[in-house]
Amino acid sequence: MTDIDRHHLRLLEALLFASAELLSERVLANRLPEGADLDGLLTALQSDYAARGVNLVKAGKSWAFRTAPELVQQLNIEVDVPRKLSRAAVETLAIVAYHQPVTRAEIEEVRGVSLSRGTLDVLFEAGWIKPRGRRRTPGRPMNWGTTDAFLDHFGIADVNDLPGMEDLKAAGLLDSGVAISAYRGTDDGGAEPLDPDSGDGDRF
Amino acid sequence: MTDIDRHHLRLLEALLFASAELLSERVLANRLPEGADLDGLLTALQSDYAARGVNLVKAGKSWAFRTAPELVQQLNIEVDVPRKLSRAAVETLAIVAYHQPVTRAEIEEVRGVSLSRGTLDVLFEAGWIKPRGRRRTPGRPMNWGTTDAFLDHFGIADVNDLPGMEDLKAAGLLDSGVAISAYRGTDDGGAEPLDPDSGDGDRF
Amino acid sequence: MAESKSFAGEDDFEAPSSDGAFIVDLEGYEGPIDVLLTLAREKKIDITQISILPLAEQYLAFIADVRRRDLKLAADYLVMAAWLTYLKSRLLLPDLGSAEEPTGKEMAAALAFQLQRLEVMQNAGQQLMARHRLGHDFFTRGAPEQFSSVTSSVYEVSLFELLRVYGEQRRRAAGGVLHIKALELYTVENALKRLQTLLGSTPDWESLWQFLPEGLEKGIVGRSALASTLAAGLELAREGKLEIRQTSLFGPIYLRHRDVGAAARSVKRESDEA
Repeated sequence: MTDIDRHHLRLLEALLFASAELLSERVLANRLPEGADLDGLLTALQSDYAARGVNLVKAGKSWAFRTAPELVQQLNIEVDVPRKLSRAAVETLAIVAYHQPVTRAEIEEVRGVSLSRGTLDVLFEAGWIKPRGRRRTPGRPMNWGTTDAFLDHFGIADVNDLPGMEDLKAAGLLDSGVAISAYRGTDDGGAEPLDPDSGDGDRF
Repeated sequence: MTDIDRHHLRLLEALLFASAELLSERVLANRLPEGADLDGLLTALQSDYAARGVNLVKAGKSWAFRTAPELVQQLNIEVDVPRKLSRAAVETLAIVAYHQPVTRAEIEEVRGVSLSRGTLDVLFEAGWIKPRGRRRTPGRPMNWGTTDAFLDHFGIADVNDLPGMEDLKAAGLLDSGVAISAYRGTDDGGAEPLDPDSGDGDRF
Repeated sequence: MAESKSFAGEDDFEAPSSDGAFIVDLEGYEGPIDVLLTLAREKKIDITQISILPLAEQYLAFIADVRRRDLKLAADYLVMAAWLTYLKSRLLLPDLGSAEEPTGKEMAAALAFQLQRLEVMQNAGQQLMARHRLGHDFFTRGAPEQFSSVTSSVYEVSLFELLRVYGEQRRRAAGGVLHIKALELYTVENALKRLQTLLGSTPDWESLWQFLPEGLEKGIVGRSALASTLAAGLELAREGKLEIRQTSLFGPIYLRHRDVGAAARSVKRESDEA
């Protein structure tokens, strides 16, 4: 490592150490002198701190120093009592995380029930999910995805590192697959007094 | 250094990192497991960080991590606490984002109150809005629109990716009893000029 | 910011009683698929295999039980019941080989897929909540130092805040308008008044169109006026105050006054009351 690199490393370290918030790679690149090898510096810094009480963690395209999770029991730091997330919100968060980008209608299809008002917005307010542009399909529905703050909060470096992601993908459980909605059209509804197609036909 | 010492060092490091204030030696001694050699640990930690971007500094009988002084200048560190944008400014910003290009008079019309001096200035200085030419109407009023810095700050790829009215409603951000507007589909034609969603036909 | 907005995991998901007696309480469920999933777990029914039939029966029994107790049931649950009934019939009847209708096997596979997908997501959600969490298990820098222009602005506003404020602003702006807009629709009360007033001066058959208010815009408001006027006409006909005639299907509708005296009295009473 050259002296210049070492100097860049110190600058990067100071930047990250001073911030409580995540810093995106774009912001870091802007702050470092031109020609600094950000990727290399981040990797070096991360390994410098790997065994320390404070670690450099990655969350998507952002980075931050965080205390090492395994120390928590002995730190006696006052912790927040997390607000309780509703079951619907937990499920929705998981669906957004694993299926992103995902539309509201798709979330509803996976859960098999319509999303009540406030479920998405509580996650949005927490800064865990955000709009991710529109789908290029009829109706141009809004896509939702998770944020770097979500990854940071749960200590995940990258969306692909979500637990079980690989397996779920391989098992085809993250595809839209053939859901029962595919077999709704033929339903003649003779069995039940209630017309199964009353209301939104695209529930399932 | 023994493993126990190393563990104590990590705890000390995490404590100092996570603390909002200087930590006195007395507090540190209380927080560390019994038998920890505080003086030795502090000396070791200080020397670990001596050449880094962040230093462990002592003030009287208290300790804290601080950015290395020679880097402070290069990094342009300010003690400023980020300011809150006034509600009027946030509202104005949102209106510019959704209705752009939009004139001052139109913003006032949407908000229903006149815009106080300085509201547009604040947004302009923050780099979020900019003039977008003049309207070809009497008085040739100035049009305003959002900037790329605006998109950056809010993490949006394109202005058209802002959630539409239906999305806001679905996310619980806009509740309203949908009245006649919900049934307008077939006969509107006369979209209001300030309708943020005019243009993308994804509303109904 | 992140630590003040953190949430606890929901580790106490409502579970059915372990002794096998299914407690009918829809509050605990997140829709029909969730009920099916709970039933499958409860009865150790393998959803990946095609042992869907007993599951369908369980669900139908569950729904019947809920309905027997006269609990209000969301349409979703009934839709699922109808679907499962259909699935049952497809599973029990021999495959007719018709391309039109899905085989029971296909339907069961689709259901199994959906159950499995939801189960996986429910587990993933719980796993997420059980992770080390920022502000709870690990921490940010306690004494951050601020860099100028590290972030692109000195102002703190989140996208959520921006959208929430805009939503509120629109709602405020729309508050009165919605009310006024609702009144744009031509009400049956209006039509009744208008019809009663006009009928006195029209002893001969007149087209329904003649009774519509003038200067109506096209579209929904116009249609509402037409519908309201027809409804008002039917109401008055029921009261014996006018006659309605339509000679052919979709043909024009004509109204005629029936009893001049009665109509006049009615108009008078109306104005007395007003």
